[in-house]
Amino acid sequence: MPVLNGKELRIVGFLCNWCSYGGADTAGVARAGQPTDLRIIRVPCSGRIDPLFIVKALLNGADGVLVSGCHPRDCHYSAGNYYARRRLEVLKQFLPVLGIDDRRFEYTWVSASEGQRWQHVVTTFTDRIHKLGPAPRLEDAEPLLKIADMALTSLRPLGTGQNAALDDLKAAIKAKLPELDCVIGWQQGYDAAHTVPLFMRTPEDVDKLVWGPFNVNNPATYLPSFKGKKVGIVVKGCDSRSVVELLQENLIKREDVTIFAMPCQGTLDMARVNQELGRYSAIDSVSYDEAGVTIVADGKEHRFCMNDYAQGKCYGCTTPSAVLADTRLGTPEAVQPGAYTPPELAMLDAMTLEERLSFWKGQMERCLRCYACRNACPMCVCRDYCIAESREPQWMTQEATAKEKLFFQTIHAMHLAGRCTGCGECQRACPVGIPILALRQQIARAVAQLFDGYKPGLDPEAVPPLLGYELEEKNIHEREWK
Amino acid sequence: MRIGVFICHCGSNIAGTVDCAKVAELARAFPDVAYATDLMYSCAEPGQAAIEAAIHEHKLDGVVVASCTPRMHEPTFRRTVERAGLNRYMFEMANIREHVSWIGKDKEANTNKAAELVQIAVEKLRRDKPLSAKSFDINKRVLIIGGGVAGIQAALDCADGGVPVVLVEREATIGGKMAKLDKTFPTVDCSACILGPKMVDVAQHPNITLYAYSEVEDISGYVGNFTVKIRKRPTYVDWSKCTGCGACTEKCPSKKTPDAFNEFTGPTTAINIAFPQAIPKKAVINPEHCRQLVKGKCGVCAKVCPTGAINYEMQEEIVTEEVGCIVAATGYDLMDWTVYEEYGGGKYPDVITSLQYERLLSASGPTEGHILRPSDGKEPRNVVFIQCVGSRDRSIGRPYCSGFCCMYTAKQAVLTKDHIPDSQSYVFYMDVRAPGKMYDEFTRRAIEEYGTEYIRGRVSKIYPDGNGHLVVRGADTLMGEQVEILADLVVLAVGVEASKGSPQLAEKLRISYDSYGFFMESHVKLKPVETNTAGVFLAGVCQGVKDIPASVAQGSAAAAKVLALFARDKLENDPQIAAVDVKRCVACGKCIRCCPFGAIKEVEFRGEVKAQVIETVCQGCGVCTSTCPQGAIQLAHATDNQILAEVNALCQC
Amino acid sequence: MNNAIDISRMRDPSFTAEVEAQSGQKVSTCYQCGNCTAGCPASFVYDRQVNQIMRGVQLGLKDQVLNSRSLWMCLSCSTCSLRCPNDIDVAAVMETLRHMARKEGRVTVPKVEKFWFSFLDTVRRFGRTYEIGTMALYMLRSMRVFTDVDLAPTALAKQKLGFKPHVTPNGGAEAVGRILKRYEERAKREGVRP
Amino acid sequence: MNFAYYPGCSAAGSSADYEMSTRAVCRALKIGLQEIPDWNCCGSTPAHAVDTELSAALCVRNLDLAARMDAATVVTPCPSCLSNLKHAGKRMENPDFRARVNELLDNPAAETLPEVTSVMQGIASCRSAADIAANVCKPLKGLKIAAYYGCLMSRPAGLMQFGDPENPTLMESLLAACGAEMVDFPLKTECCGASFGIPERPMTAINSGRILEVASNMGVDAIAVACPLCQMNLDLRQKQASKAVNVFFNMPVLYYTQLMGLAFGFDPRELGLHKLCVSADPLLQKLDGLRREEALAEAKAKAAEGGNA
Repeated sequence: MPVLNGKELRIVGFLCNWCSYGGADTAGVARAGQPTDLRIIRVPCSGRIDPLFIVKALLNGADGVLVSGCHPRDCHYSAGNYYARRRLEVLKQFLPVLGIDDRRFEYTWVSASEGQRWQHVVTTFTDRIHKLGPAPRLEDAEPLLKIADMALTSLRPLGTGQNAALDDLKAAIKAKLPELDCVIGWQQGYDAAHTVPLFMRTPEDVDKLVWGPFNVNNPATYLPSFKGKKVGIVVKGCDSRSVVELLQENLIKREDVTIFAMPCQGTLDMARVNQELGRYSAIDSVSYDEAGVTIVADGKEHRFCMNDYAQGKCYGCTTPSAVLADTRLGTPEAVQPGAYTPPELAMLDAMTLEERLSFWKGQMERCLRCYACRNACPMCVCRDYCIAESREPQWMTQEATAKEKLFFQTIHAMHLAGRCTGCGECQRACPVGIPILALRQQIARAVAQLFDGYKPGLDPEAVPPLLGYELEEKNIHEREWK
Repeated sequence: MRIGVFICHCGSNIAGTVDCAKVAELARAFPDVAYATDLMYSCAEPGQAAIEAAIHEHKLDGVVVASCTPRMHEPTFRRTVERAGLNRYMFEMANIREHVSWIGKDKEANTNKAAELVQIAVEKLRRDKPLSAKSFDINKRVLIIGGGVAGIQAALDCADGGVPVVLVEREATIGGKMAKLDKTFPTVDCSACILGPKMVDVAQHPNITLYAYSEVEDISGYVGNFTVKIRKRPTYVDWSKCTGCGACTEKCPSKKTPDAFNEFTGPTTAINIAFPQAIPKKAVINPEHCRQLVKGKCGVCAKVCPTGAINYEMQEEIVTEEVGCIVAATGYDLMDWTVYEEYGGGKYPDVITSLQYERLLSASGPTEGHILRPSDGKEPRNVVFIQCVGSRDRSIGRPYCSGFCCMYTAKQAVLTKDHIPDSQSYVFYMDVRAPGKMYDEFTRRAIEEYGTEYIRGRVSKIYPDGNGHLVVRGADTLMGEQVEILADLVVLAVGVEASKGSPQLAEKLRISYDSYGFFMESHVKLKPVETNTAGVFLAGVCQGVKDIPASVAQGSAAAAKVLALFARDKLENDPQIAAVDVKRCVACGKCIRCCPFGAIKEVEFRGEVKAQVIETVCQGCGVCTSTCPQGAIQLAHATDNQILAEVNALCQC
Repeated sequence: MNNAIDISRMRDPSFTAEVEAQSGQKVSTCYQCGNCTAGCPASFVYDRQVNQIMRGVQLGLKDQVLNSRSLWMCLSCSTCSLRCPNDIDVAAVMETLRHMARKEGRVTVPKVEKFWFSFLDTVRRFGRTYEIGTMALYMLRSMRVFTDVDLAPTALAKQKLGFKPHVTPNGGAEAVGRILKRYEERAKREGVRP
Repeated sequence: MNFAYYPGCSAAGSSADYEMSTRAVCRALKIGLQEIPDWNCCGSTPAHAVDTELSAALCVRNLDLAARMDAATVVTPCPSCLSNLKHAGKRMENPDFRARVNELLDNPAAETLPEVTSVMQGIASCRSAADIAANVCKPLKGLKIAAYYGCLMSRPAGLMQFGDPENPTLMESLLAACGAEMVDFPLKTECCGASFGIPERPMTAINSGRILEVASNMGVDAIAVACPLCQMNLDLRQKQASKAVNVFFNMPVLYYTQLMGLAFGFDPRELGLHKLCVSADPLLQKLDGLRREEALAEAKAKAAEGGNA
């Protein structure tokens, strides 16, 4: 039904059955007058509220969303609101990157006896939404296409890794191979300037292994499909974090995985490399030096300096060496962690909310809905049961609108909250080059800020922050209702 | 689906500001709505009859009632539709009274809002499925945690009702705080004399298994079938051999062991029986002060023990018990009053707690019932009692009233006069709270017959004058003056807090607790004994401050709850719980990690690991549903699709 | 004749609100335990005890509160604030009340204010205080010539009291003079007692 | 270690001895005190009793001067000055208040004003008990002393940051490092009657009398203080206090810096001990006697040892 024009805005409330729904009842019993805009959806517990319900509402035309649960410690289910608090706070910090004003979403705690407080909360929130006015719609946004500035300085010197101990690595793999069903690595692809995954089962396979800046794929993506098998994996530092995260989440077993690691000096941003190479019929030669790669294609020489052509993630990489490994080769590189904002995120940070909405409108109109991003993601373990395509539950329609496509990206990002290691496979796999990694990076930034610098995939024993809680959250504070 | 919608006028309560007929008319256009009408009072007999008739007449298979809050009449209408042959869960409510008609005056807006609330109820109902409860067996044994007077009462009542009881007590003897008291108000009965027989009953009752000096280590399971691990701390005395003769305590050379039972008012021996009426009357060695255990040489108690019960090698032991429900009766502790630096912060020996004073008054205490002040062992003349030390004090985070201090202070003032006739007692108070039977009369007696001087005001400072007295400087707000008393002894009515370790126990029991550690009852007025975890009940101060009669009453009440539960042969669960779609489950275990109730376990399903909900344990919170990325675990009646349908009904641009 | 305070008529909730706003304290949290009075070093010279002042503020009895001598005898030692079980900064409330009383020209204990003015006068003139100057001005103002004469011999013998004013050397005195002048002008402009 | 230094007005008058001994002790401990040039009176109690903005303006002028010295921290010996300066600094964080105060000043105050702390905390912040003990050449061993802080030093607790506001122990630790036996003085933070000695003498006399009475009942040799006003009330007004509580006192009341200075071996005159109204001579004699006995005993022991050898 349409919103009452001129009178109301669309405000959706999610209230837990035990405290806040009761608090709203108490306000009613006390005839505590409130604005009429709010529509309350009753849920058993604030912990039941998937943040995606809120995104769904906001993308579909809600002007404001209010969530209310039991006060911390008072949860009817003892801990539901603690989980909610973390998830909703992450959501609140995520919304602006989509171009949604985070003031349009608020969560709070109201007990069943706090009728007055409820009245105050509703009145204040409704007032706030009316001041903000009707929410800008993605449908109405003018597409805006913008490209991130890739002139970056890295936290460490990048290179081509040509001094890496590849022969030692091959020997180590061969020695282990009899105990393993398979070892995952890289081999040359259709030409010397591209690689594809290599699944080594025989010593001859091992000889095909290559190491260098073209090893862009994250081999960890294949790990969960080897469930129950003994499998080896060759990793760069970033890949190792995916392995650790999979271990953290119980998706692979430590005893089934053998990790071979060499320090990485950076990998190439193939999108930009391919763009520079343009159309060509044959690669004549690929030669390496310390600082970069020279490719001669159809007689024309192209020079790719690692400092100019590395993947965005490499510039801020603090884990060139694997965080977990069974066999380490080569000399580990030390990196001083420093301030680093990924280029696409920096671009979005510099935009206004409207610009961001327009930006995503433009990008999502280009999305083919091919799900390559999902298929490349090492943490996307649902695979055939992704909720993007299911009817039970049915989160999305198959309509090819920018809104549905952005909602899918949001689902992916929220499902990766506290899990995404920033390996960038989603963006790398995107055939049309949409900078979707920025959404995951914003979530990672929020998670790090809220949970004391937590980074996924560093410690196999660590509990991912959204699967845990603290009674008193150090960095999450209730906002005052003024 | 054929849905019937009933819009209730609730007299003028709803119809006053909502056009109910209009709402019914709008509802007819909603998908699957086969019938919609408005009713004067839907919850009344005729209203319910009309709903039943409409179900039959229009062959409805689902019903929406738009009326008051579901927290009021949802059960009523569920029964109504069930009488008409529908599954009780094929019913939804729209709250158009508390959330609409009572809070807004604009009839147009209210009517529109009511219609939308009906619409989302319809959308939800369209995705409802009939649910039915499952039944399961009950293990008719009860665990009672805490052997104070509340726990004792609960244990005896359950045991008398034929229920086997497992009673776990942290200390070496049951009896709790009441066992430390000299007399009880308002009758000035001897505490040990009235509690003693009950303690003996516990020891002798064939239905009670007592684990003293033990703690609950772990609890798993659910109502009807809990598994409890109990940690028995080493006593270094084989209780099966110990006769409680006391020969060891007489000969023990470590005579300066702190005496916790006597609230550290005097020393005791390293091997010790708390007090003469202790149950079990068995000796325990304090390992921190026993010469044999600390230095490896002594062994006197082993030599003198006539039954050879001493065992210096004893280790702690974990025992497992299976029970059907649990009563928590863990009582209280005094707060750490030494935060009051203005009262000396614990530096002055003659500033003591009320519980220490009880031990000085008690014939079984360190002074054998003579009031002798700790500093010099002299009888005090001027005794000052200060109320609300650590109660009603926000500045130290203790804003609540400890409830019974007013009464025991009056009692202690009376007893002081009894013990030392030429003494004078002064009580600094803010309010005298004496609402019990014969309570106010008792405080009046303390004033009128025993000459206790009640001074209305707090005490700002206590300091030694350097001549063996304590200067107590306070206010008499009734006089509007600052006053000073030269006291020989100061007794602080120290506020109570939940006993040490309460939050940890609450986590094990999966029950809520407040910021002071008191356990949360299910409903503050109407379910004061239940918790939100089925099969866990509360008794005594662990739930909130209360005095002995209230603790005993709640102990009996908890027992009644246990007996009522066990009167049934089978239990039924609430079917609004989560279920796993095994196809979608990838066994990542995120739901298991997040479930607040431990209600999800891993199972083998056709050679693969999958999550499975333990139907009797699941409480229906839905945290798992919002945790599972692939949507493989869905909470019945609050599925993703249902909530999405509600969102979509409201937000569809 | 009935001399009772007609609370219904005399209550002035705006006074309570004003005190709360200026002091930043919530006086309704006071439950009249009397701990402020109990610890107050000036209690015995008060006409109304601190807790009674707080009660007066709660009730909004402006005249009873602002005319009290106690406001002027408060030592600002903050013992009341320290011991308040409800974390009220009682001393801040007392100071607020004193400011309010002064601004309305209600100076119930003139000698105290005279002492303050004597003190501030020396500051105005020299940038710093000197005891003899303050004393002399105060004796003049209060007409109490014999204040502390008993101490004079000892004090003088021990050179406790400087006879010479200590002037801030580099124009500080003038700067201070300007501060006080601006303050007085502003007070006049705003219609309050400087 | 260097601090900007705000002596306070009494330094030149009634508490010249505090000033002398503070400078002596800091000199010995190699703590530089750079006096704020052209500082002015903080306004003391009268200014804030009259108006907070006036009081703040007087204080802020000094803090501003210190800021221009690039001082990070200002120390002052006087708790009353300390309290005023700290309050002013804190209140200036409020932009409205800052604007009102700036109206009264010649120039708007610096955006960042320096921290203010007591000389006592300044010493403790950069010198350990061992550093202090290393300077002691005449230990106070055998002297029983009550530390008296008064009310302003530790209150309000949040602002003053002086440990437990009911039971500060900093002075005890400094003097204990000098060898003194510190009693646990229960009235250490009670008010002495402050500046009401002039307009309302009985109030000051009774409060001071109570403090003196408990201290003398505890058998102390002296009271150590850190506040010029407290010192004046307990020392200069000791007779008035005596009369008020009807007990005779002969209690030396020394600044803690004077006691530290004695331990560091300074001449009593250098520390201004001659300015005390209740003479500290018996105290000095006792201390000398104790040290002499000790030296004799030591010499004897040495002689005996030498004989054995």
